[in-house]
Amino acid sequence: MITVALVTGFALVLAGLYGALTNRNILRMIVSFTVADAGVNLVLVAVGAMPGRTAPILDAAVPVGDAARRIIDPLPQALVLTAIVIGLGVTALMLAYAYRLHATRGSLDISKFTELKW
Amino acid sequence: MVSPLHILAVGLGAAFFLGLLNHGARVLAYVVTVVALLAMTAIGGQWLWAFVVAGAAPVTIMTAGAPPPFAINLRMGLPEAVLVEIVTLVGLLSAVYMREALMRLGHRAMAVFLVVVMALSGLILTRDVFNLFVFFELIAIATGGLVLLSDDPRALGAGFKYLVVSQVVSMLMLIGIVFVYHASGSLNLDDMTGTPVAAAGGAAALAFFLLFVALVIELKPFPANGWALDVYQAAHPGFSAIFSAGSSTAALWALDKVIGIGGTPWLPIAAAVGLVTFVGSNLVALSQTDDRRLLGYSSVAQIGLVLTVIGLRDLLGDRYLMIGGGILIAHAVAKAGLFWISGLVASRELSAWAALRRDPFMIFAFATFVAMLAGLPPFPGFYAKWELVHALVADGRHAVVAAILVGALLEAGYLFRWFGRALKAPLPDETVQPPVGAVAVVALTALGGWAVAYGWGEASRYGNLLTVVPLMFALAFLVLEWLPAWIKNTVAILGLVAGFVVAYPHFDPMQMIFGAIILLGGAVIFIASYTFAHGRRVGFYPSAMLMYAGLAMLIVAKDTFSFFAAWEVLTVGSYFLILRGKESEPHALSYIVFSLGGAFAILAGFALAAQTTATFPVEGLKQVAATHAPWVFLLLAAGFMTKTAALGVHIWLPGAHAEAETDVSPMVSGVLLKAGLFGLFVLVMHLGRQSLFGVDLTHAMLWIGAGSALIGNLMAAFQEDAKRLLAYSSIGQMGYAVFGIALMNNLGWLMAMMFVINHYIYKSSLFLSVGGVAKRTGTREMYRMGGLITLMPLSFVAVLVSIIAMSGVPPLSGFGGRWIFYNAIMDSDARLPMAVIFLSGPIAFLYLFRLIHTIFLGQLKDEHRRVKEAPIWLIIPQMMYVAFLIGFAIFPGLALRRVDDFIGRFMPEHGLNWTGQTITSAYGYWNPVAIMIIVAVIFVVLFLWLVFLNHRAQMVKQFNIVFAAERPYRPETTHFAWNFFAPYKRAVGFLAEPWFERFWQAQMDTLHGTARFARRFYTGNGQVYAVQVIAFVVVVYLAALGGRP
Amino acid sequence: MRDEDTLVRRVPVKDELKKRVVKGPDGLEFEVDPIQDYYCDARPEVRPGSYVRIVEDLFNWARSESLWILGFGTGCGAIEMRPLMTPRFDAYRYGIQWRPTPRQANLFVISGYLSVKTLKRAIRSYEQMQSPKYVVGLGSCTINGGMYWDSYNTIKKLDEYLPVDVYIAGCMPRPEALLAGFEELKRIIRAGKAEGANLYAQNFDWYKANQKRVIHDWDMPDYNW
Amino acid sequence: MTFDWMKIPYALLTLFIVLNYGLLLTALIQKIGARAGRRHGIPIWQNYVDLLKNYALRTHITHGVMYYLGPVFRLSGGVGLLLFVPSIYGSEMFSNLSFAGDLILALYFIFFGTLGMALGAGESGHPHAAIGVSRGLSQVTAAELPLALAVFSVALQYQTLSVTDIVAAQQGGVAHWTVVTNPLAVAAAMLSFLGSMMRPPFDVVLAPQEIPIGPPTEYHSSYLALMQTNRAIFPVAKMVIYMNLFFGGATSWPVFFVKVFLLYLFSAFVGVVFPRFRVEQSIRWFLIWAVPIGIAAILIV
Amino acid sequence: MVKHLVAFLLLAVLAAVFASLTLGYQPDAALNRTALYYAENTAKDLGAQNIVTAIVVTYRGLDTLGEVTVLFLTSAIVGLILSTHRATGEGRATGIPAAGELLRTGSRLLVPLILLAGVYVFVNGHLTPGGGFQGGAILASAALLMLLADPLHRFGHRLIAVVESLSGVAYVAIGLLGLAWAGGFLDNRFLPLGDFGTLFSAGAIPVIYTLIGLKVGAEFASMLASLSETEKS
Repeated sequence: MITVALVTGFALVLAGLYGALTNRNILRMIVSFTVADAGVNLVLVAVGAMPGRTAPILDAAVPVGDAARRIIDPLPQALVLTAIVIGLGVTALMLAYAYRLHATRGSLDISKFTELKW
Repeated sequence: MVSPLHILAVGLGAAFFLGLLNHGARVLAYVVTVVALLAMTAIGGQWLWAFVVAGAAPVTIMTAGAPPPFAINLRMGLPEAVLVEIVTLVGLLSAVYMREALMRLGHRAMAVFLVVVMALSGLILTRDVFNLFVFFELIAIATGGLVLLSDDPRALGAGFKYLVVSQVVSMLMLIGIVFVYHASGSLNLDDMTGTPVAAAGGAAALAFFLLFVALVIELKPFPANGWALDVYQAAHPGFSAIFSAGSSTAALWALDKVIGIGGTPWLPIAAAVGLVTFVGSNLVALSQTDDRRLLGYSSVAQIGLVLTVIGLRDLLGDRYLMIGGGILIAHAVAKAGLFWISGLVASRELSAWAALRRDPFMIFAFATFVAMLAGLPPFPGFYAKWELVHALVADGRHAVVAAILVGALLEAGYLFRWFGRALKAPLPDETVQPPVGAVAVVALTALGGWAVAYGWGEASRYGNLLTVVPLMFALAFLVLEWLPAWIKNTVAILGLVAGFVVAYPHFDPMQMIFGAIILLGGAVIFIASYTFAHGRRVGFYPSAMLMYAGLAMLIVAKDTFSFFAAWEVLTVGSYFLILRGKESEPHALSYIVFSLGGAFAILAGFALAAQTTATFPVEGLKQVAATHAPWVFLLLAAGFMTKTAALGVHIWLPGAHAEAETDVSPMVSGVLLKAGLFGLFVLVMHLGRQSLFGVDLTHAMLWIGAGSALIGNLMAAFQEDAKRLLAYSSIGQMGYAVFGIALMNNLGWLMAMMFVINHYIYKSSLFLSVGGVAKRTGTREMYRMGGLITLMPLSFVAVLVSIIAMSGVPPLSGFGGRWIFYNAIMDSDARLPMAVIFLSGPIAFLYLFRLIHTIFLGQLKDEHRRVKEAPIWLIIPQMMYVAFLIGFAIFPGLALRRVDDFIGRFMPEHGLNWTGQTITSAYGYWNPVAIMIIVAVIFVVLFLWLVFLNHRAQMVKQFNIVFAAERPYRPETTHFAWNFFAPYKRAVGFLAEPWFERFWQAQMDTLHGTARFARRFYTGNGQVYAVQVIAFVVVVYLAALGGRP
Repeated sequence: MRDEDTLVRRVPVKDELKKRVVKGPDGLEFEVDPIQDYYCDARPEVRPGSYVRIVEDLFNWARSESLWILGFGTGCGAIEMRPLMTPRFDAYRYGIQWRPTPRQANLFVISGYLSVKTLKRAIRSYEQMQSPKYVVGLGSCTINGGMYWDSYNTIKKLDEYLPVDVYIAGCMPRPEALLAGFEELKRIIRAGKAEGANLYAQNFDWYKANQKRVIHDWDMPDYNW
Repeated sequence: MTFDWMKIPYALLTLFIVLNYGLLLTALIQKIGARAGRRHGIPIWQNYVDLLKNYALRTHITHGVMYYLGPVFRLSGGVGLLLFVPSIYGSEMFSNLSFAGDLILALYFIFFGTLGMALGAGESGHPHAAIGVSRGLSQVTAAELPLALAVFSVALQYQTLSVTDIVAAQQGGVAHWTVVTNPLAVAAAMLSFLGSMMRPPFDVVLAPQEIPIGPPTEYHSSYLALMQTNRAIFPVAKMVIYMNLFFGGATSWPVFFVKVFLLYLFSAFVGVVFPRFRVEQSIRWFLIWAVPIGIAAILIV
Repeated sequence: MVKHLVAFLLLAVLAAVFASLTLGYQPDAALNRTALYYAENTAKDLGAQNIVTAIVVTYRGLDTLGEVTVLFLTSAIVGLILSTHRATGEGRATGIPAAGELLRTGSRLLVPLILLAGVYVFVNGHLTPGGGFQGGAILASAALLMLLADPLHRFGHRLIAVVESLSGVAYVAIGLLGLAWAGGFLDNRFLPLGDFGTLFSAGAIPVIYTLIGLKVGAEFASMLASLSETEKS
């Protein structure tokens, strides 16, 4: 199960990257990156997972004293939360950029924005 | 003590608070921003003070009330304090600098600005790897925003490219972090470092690789760094300063923290990436024309260098922080300063920096920053360079040293080229009135650079260069710049003389000779400077005194470190001095490049000699192990001979000496060249003969000396430009001196010493005379002159006496040199080089005659009919030289006898005997007094005889010559001067072909061609950059982990 | 000395001799007068021999035995000078040598007719020789114009323009005649009567007037030092 | 070898002898040259007459101070060169003023006159003079080289730079002369000798018809007289050096006269046989033929 | 085409890296020491039922502060990017079709409910799954709905900004309070821990999460507003 999640996550990452590297349209690149981000997050969660355990919430199902044996690793879950938010921020930023780029040049082709080079 | 956490808290709090403000309340917002930054700086400063002065121990700051592995913790130690202070200071100054832009964009921009400074500080302080990631992302996003502060519309594209790459990096980092966590069960850096899991290989190594490579990419490794360069180029210079000085600094520290997880196997990879970046970026920077992009390349290169240092930290041990820190701080201060200056310059070509000339202080700041970047003393980079090279050489990593030095040379090349252009390019028409705040920021930074230099010197274990008296004296002239030139000139003369008076009781005879030439001789040349002492003559005195300071420090240097420091000081001083000439820019550049190349050779030589000790007394060269000694000899000799302009590396000299100002030429020719000879003397005295692959190196030096003498003289004979002629002649003369030193016998050294004295005198005299003539006639081309003897009789006399002395014709002092020379070669077994040097001897007559003939004799030109004698202040030193030449001719023993005794300590056999007035050697004898009297008597008797016969001679004018029954047409067509030695050129002109110029030109073309080719890599397409980044990852993966899983 | 009245300027002055304004390197402009500035225009002076007779005799003997001829062939007669150097006549035996520069020569052989153009050069060369100096007129043309009597462009009586010491008649005179002429000159010198240079200085104005009468493009100072 | 006042009259005596010998010798050589061309040539006393005549000229011009001093330099160079070298071996009288310096002094003093003359010629303002100097200096750079090598070789051979010592080492018969013991050095030196004598094939410096005798174009009367005096002394002085270094020196004046004459004859002999070289030709000639011999001489000695 | 090939090849290598990671991955049999610490100590030290929340808000509170800052930054920058542009084209909105009746009425009904749900999520963050971010996102979805319903609606930027900033400042202030009165920056224990498992427990965690929720909501709303307003011009 965990391996499936990992493989899926990595596959998403690779697919996203491939999309980002081959699509010249900026919006498509951004979408690709969100796909890849999702993959990364999936990998993160998967790494924290442990077979046969439950969520790290000490409610009725998991008594405090029993927690060490019953719950999965909570840390990656905390990390993934942060990662998601950050990914979101970057995506939003890139979208805003995409908007401005389109407004200035009337194009979303990344190969058009090469005034700066060499 | 205020907790360092408050740096973050203040930054964030203020940023959030700014959101509260109205869009209109910009002034308040700005005030809040600046106050917050001030507070952050103050907290950082407080810690810095605590560590540096009070010697506090590092502290760990816990958050959330939980112990470190479980909650995030920060650490504040000396490095952190320094780095935080850099970041916050740069932030503060940039905020001041960018006031206009920030005010225009309002409180949100200021909030972003605060966040970036906060995040940089956080990056430095945190000890948690995921926290590191968060701060990185904050910086990335904030960068994406702040890039837009720029007026440059291209910034938009740059920001997007940056974000694209950031995305890729953050993915790699996240995956890396989570797997590293999985492997180690901790996110705490210290915890992970304690049990390096990645060293074990396997998945952990892979995970660490991802984390590591992501961090490396954050450092903009060559060539996967196009995205960063675009940011440097397009962003507001105020932000670029932060991006360069702050972001890189913080990211480097982050990598330093993280690399411990991986353990030592990863260090070489970091070093390799750093090295490639350093050399590659500097190479590509060669073909940059945009100032900010150039700075970008330079930044990237410097970061690469520090990365190399990080990669070498196991080797460097406790010096690691000093070295890396030195480079990093110098880089941060200089790069921030330069970016800030770039904002004061209206357009982006390098030559537009000429606008800075309107404000000398800006030039001073520019020079300061360039010197800091180039690692020149007294700045931290210099100490770092010294330590780094010594450590590397001691470990036998010669290839790394070579690569670093090559990269550094490239960097110095384009930086000084830029500086030179800025000083020489025509002033741009458009004038920008820079905001006062911005100027103040630059000024503060420049002063800060000097403060850092002082601080670093205090911290250094070699002593503080800034407290060395000669250097202080020279730097004092920076402060005295507002005084009229004649006062400064007087102070300079008095200072030099006083320096000599104070120092000479401690001199040995050799130091005495060199000291007298440098200090007293320098003072005499300064007399000529009264000619030019109109107004303030800004820049002249600090440069000149810097050179003299370096020279003075050189001859008294006790250990290799101070020797090398002095060497660099005199190099940089003379560079600024040479650069003052009207057309001297390319020549000054080639001078500094060759000089630095030579200096690097010296550095490497000292390092090789030192092995594990970092510095040692110069006498310690005696004890160098036999396995290293030949190489040490080779490196040091190469370095010193660069300064004496030996054949092969001589091409910088003609232009540099010829294009320099009238009173500068004698300084750089008469005085400066002696530094190289002094070095060679020190070298051969302590190291003696050395053989490499069966070749006696002194024998090779003999050939080089002879070749220099031949080619120098030959080239001099074919020059049309009088000062160029003299410059080539210096090459020849130095060739003789090198030859004498390389003879490795008593008289050879004595002869070289004789050349040291004589060359100073007659070359100074000639440069002053020719300079005076050139000043009066407005040209340096000899064939445009002619017949000036009646108009400039004193100059003529000075030239006449000088050339007689120089050609070695008795009875003047040059003959003594030749006599000793002949006696010296009698002792030597190397016969073949003698043939070459014999050939070059008479050639001196060619150019000397040409010099005096085409200038002073022959036909006077129309436009020169009203020319006056050279200014009195030029004439006075010339007359002193004339008097000295005659006096030294009669009583050479005054100077030479003591030197002879001194050399006798090293070479007891075959010295000279001084009986009465006669000087005898094992082979011959020579009585200068008798020669002078006999020649004088014969000459006077014959002269009186002629006067008796011929007292009624009719004085005629210039066209009263027999002209095949015709009359001359014009003076120009009657003065046989141009291409004077045409038949000689037909016979041996092939020797005077500029082979070496072509060789070096080819090297330059290759470099530039490579640079132009390499920069094609930077296509400007953000997607391509992303591909490059991934390719970089792949390459590093294959290189680092190769076949391993 | 340059007297505008005596200068007969029927031909315009050559460009290079016109007064001109030049600009010095310091930017100041000033005037250059080539004739004034480039040439010494001091008049020749009469230089008497030594006061001591016997010394002067010795000197004259030396002068006569060391005749250095200016190698300047003015006309067709020059062809007859060459055999003098050959083994057949070998003038060197008599202390006669040829010098390539007037400074070192003291015998000027006007070898044949003198066109006006050449006269100008001959005068210049003569004046550049150092005194005592001697002139030998070679051939009839130097005496009375000879076959060029009716020429528009050839002077007739050389003596009106330069002080001639010896004429050697003939058209052309053979080398033997030249040798005889030189022997005659030696006699005159030894007798102390070959004072042509002083004569020239004494009657300078007369000679100049004669010279300027035929040389229309007179563009040199009156005396060529 | 120290100075005492008696050296002065003896030096003047040497000077007197050499002057007369030089005047006669040059005339004799000229006569020999003339005989080779089947002429009688000048009378043997012709040089005296010419000298006297030139001293007796009445007018002089001067182009300036250096022009005036040029001949003085020239003659000082000749006289000094003569006096710095001992003329007669073993004779305290005719050791001249050689106490002042050794061989190196003599070699470098050769240039004293050359330099002064070149300066004087330069101030005459005559382009031909400058061309002559240019040619002369160019040629001398190559021509002096074999001599320098030969001298070095000889000095190495005898391990001394003192002329007297070198001559002393050659005493005891022809077999001890350098020409026998070190033939390569002598060969190189004699080739160089040709170049320094201003005779064909190396006389393009003067080139009488091309650049009317080059440097002294403007010189005349007493200036020329001084230079003629030098032309009598200087070659002899130079040949004295050759004689001393290579041909066993002279123990008496007759030997001196004969050896110097033969040396001079050598250059005259070559001069009447060969036509004139251009400057670059003569430079190449020296570099290709004479210099290798000289290098061989210093390597083999 | 070359680009595709190159990208493919590079990613193939990267895939190999990932494959190695996957193959080399062994799920932990037991909690590692960090996780174990959290499992054993969270309840007694922090009094939070939801361990993830405890980690997010307290143990790794600095991360979370950064996270919030990321959003703050993003919203500020998006505002910056778009405002500079908006300033130039302050045109009136035309051509955007009005929302349908259904949507408008539905939104009026749903918005309060959504808001309530959001508040619930972040207030109970320390007890149940969810928290400030999730709650904030839900709040923002309400804003989105309003925008959809009334595209021409102008948000009270001022209000959003004040909420955003005040919550941010308060967050930092609480952190400092922790530094002053408890074990360190962002230590939640300067407030009483309360009874384990109740709403008012876990010290400052609910407060912080509330602030986060408000802030995140405000930030998202502001971003949405910025984007939508740009769209209109």
